[in-house]
Amino acid sequence: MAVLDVKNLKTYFYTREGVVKAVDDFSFTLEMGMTLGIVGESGSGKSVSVCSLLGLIPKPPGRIVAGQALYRGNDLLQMSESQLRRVRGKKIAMIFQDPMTSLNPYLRIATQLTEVLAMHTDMTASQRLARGIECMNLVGIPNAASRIHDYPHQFSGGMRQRVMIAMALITDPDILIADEPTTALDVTIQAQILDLLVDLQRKIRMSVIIITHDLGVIARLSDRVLIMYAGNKVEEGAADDIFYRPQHPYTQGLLRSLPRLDVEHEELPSIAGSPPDLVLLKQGCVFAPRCPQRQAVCVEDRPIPIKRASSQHTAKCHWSADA
Amino acid sequence: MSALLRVEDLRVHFPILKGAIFQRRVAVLKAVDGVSFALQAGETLGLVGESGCGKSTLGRGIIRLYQPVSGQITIDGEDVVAMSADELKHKRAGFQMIFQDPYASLNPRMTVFDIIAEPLYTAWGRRDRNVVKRNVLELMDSVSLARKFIRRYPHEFSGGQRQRIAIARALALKPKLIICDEPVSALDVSIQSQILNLLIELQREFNLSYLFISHDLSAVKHISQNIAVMYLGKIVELASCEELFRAPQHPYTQALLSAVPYPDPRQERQRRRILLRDDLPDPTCPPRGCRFNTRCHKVVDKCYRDEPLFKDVGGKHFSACHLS
Amino acid sequence: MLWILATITFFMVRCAPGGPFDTDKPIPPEILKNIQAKYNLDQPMLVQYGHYLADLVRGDLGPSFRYANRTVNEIIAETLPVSAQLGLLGFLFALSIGLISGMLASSKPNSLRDYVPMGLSLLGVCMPSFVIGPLLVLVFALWLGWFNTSGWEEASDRVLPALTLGIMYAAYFSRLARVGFLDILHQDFIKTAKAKGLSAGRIFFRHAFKGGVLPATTFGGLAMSGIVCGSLVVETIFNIPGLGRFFVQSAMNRDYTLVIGTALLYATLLLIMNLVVDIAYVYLDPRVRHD
Amino acid sequence: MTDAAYKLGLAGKGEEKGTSLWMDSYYRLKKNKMAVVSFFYLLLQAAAAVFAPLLVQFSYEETDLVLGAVPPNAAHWFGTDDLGRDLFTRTLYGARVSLAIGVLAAFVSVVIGIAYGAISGFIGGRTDYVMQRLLEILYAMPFMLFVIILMVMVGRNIYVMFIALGAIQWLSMARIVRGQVIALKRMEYVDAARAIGVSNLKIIFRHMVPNVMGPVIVYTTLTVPAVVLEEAFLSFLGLGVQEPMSSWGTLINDGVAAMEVYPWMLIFPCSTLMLTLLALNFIGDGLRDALDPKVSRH
Repeated sequence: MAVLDVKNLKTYFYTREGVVKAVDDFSFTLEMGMTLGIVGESGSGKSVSVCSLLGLIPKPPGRIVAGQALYRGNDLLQMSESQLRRVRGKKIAMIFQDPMTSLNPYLRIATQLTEVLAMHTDMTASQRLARGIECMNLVGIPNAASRIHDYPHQFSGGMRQRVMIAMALITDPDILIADEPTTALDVTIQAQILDLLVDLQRKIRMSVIIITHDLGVIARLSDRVLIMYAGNKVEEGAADDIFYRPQHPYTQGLLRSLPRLDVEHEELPSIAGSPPDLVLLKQGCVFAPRCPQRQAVCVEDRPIPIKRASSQHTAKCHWSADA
Repeated sequence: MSALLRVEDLRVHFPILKGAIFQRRVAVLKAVDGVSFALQAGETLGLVGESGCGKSTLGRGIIRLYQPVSGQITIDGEDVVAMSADELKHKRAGFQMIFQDPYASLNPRMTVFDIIAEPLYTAWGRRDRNVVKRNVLELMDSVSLARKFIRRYPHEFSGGQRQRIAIARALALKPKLIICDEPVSALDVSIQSQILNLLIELQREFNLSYLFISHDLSAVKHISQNIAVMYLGKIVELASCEELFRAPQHPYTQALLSAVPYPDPRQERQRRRILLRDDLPDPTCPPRGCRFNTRCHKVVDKCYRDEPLFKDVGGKHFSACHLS
Repeated sequence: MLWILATITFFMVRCAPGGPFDTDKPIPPEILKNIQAKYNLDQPMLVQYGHYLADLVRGDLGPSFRYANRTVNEIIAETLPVSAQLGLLGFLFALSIGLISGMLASSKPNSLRDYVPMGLSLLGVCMPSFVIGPLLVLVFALWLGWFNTSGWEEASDRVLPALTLGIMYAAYFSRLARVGFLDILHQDFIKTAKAKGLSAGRIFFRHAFKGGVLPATTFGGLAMSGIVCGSLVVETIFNIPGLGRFFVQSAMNRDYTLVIGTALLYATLLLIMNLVVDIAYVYLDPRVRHD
Repeated sequence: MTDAAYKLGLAGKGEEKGTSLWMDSYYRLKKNKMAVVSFFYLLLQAAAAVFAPLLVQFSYEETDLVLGAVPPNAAHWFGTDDLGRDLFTRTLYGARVSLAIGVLAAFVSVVIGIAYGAISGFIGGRTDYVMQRLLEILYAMPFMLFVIILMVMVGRNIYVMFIALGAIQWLSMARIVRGQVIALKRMEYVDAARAIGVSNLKIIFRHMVPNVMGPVIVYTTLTVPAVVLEEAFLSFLGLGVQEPMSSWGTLINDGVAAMEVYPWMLIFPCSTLMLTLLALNFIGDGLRDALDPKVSRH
């Protein structure tokens, strides 16, 4: 069953320099208990798209121009702020990239951790504290009962990210959105956090959306993968399909250009050029200027997603059907 | 064959001061604490480690942006540590550096020409502008930066292009050694390989030697012939690239290698991982004995007593572990 | 610190030409000598300095030169309560109005709620006490007749002076509070708080408050020092029997001990104020606490 | 240009000229209407103040006791004071004193502030520590009281006032410059320059000065109104400019004395002072928005 169904989301930013089409075509379906990975480079709109769902983009200049996001049948994009607040934190929780700045330095962990409960449940203060300690134990923070009264700066980076995860889990949400959860961390700490996420999902059956630019992290965590480029979803499919049978030239190029530990390779065929300026997007495929397989039609028409018959695998390319 | 760069028992320490007008030294951050290695001409030595291990300090210490406390650095047969400031100024042409953040390493108020020409003017003094400009244009060609951009400012470029400008600046004086301090970490995935390829190309063209500092094992593996792994101010393992990935000896290296996720879902599902405990200890007071003993998965009693020697375990594969 | 201050003022005052007993009529030399002997003025300067310091340690600021038979301590004891009341009223007015309007403005930037208080505060920054004071008197006392033009008897007499003293600092506080809150509201952890589904009010008062008022807090010490200076003017304009008026007069009269005494008192007040600011800082920012 | 140069592509043909950050800031400033209006207002006022003797037919000190105080009219735009002196003339002459002091004292404070802040930040270490503690102590001093005592003691000397006001205004500038210098010292482009072997002096002038200019300019513009205010404050207390010379402070003081009967004597000097301060603040704010690196990065 789908817990979240997003269709044709468009989020634009109206700036002095022009309209930035940060998210121009974005749809996905998140099944219960599944992990969806969203991959993209900086400025591809991966973060904005998810933040739009929860009403977390600054308005103005941002505006959700079109789209629908059905959470258990209710459209998140049509909800009032107060309705949305009851979903945020309680049903859909979110963790962010930089654990150093995502926790409030002025407040104790206990306050930050348990205030969601005060907001969304009728637990007493001592119940909330007990639940907070329980969650801190769950994410592997030692001495939780005493450390819960510390301030964020007394924790290391990895521990802060654990606190963030505990904070997200405290209300037993349906969906956990992790926006670059390990990017700011060292490799060995990243491994700890990734392991924790996998472990947690096994224990608590929740759906996870993970946003990252690191294809390794995606391969480790995701069941389904969605590739974003310049505000557009260019490819979506099961993890194996994306990694072993990529259809879109961007996905193909990205996978080829990655230096890898597990494969020996002489050359790294890189994608030429750099991502486009989102204000100056022209008609035609957004990837056309950098695409090695570009044809006349690519410059003229914006391709529509094409499904491969075999599976739930779509690519937004004029040529992918032939592959 | 004599090495282009030879570093012996290098130590770079920073005092941590506290107190009122009469400051006292409360601790010493031994950022680099006894590091030795050699780098052959035309080769790349990858230097891997996590944040706070002292890899950047080591890079900066080698080109004397930081003053080493002790140790020897020999570049092309000349002792860099003993050089006076004046001598150093003339020798700087021989070793250059590329920095991590292309947004911070270019002065926002200078044009591309000013930036790339600065080393030329510094080394040559006043020169005919046309000669300088010809050099700048050639440098722009060699890093594939369109000539028409010569009068533009850094903020008008993307990250990848900025890093090209920085590389051109480093190449200007035809150095033999370039310290690359995380040159691709701040760039987007699709741009990283462009810059890596450019660096490899330039190495072949100009017979450059790189000390390639990075936390990204995949990038290091791609570009390096030899790899050194650093932990808390020391090199814990040093071997050729193949050897290191085939048979890592130090438990830290093993953990590091197993921590990197592969972009391959099937492998990821089956892989067994070594998870390290805890975080990095406070670098101002590293643990007694082996520095890795607080996190090591193979720790034995001896590790708490004695500091392991950095020894050859066969075939120029060095490791600082009692068990290897 | 106070000692340095006392020394500087002492020598600055003594080295200046002219003495407290210069008058238009020449005083017979014997009388002058008597007076000088009484105040130890006939001794070498260093000896005078020694005497003065010794008295100071005991908390005795010495006799006034100009107000015969009154000590500086007495004069201060008489006038300080008035000035303190005025200063405190002005400061509280500035702080409360400033913080509230600044927070209001930051809660919805680039809207009417932002433009109105910010426009007013920009005006306020340009209205020092000696401009706003007379204007207030002109409008509210002379034209509208709501208040007395001067004096310090009725409760309503406190309104105009306190406003005069506070308005400029209210404007500063307001601007600082707005900047502080806007800065905090753009931090990552505010996004975290929003993602948790907290209400706007809770985010504003629980998550942004401490960090938001920090810049304004830092300004507290400077504002106090400005209000002390302002009180000199306000007390003159409104004819209030406070310390500030005495300070100006004594400076003009070269009443050495009174000048130094008052300056020392002001300095002590400011030091205390700065201490309070530091303590507030430590309370507000836990990161400072553990450093 | 020679043919050879042309072939080498050195002629600059087809080169795209970039937009420097200064130009960016200039465009942004030009878009700020209030700042532009304020700028022209100040320019006008400064010009009027400088050429005041040529512009007005009255003298600032000539009294006309027969005329006495008259409200604003065609001959006397701002009216006259109780001694029959033309208020417009006196306000203009006041502008000379106020603006001169504002600019000069701001200059003094900027010079001291930059020197102090730059030395403290650049040398760093123990020197910085000592200099910072000293700055903190100075911050807590009631300086205006000192200036008041000083003015009383040395007599009302306008030059002493320049220096005294400048000398107490440099603290914030020193703080700002120090912060900037320390931030810049850590910038990688300064490291890059050092790695190239650029001398310290050149690093300071080529890499640090241009990047520290922005905040310095902004803060200088904001120092001017502060000094103008303080001068008016001292003159108001009767410690600044002396009769028959006028300054805005003395005019307001006269106005206060006469406001019950001749309100225009208070209103005109007050509004002139306020307008000037307002304009200076607008320009300062405008410059800050234009030069703020946070904005220009996006």
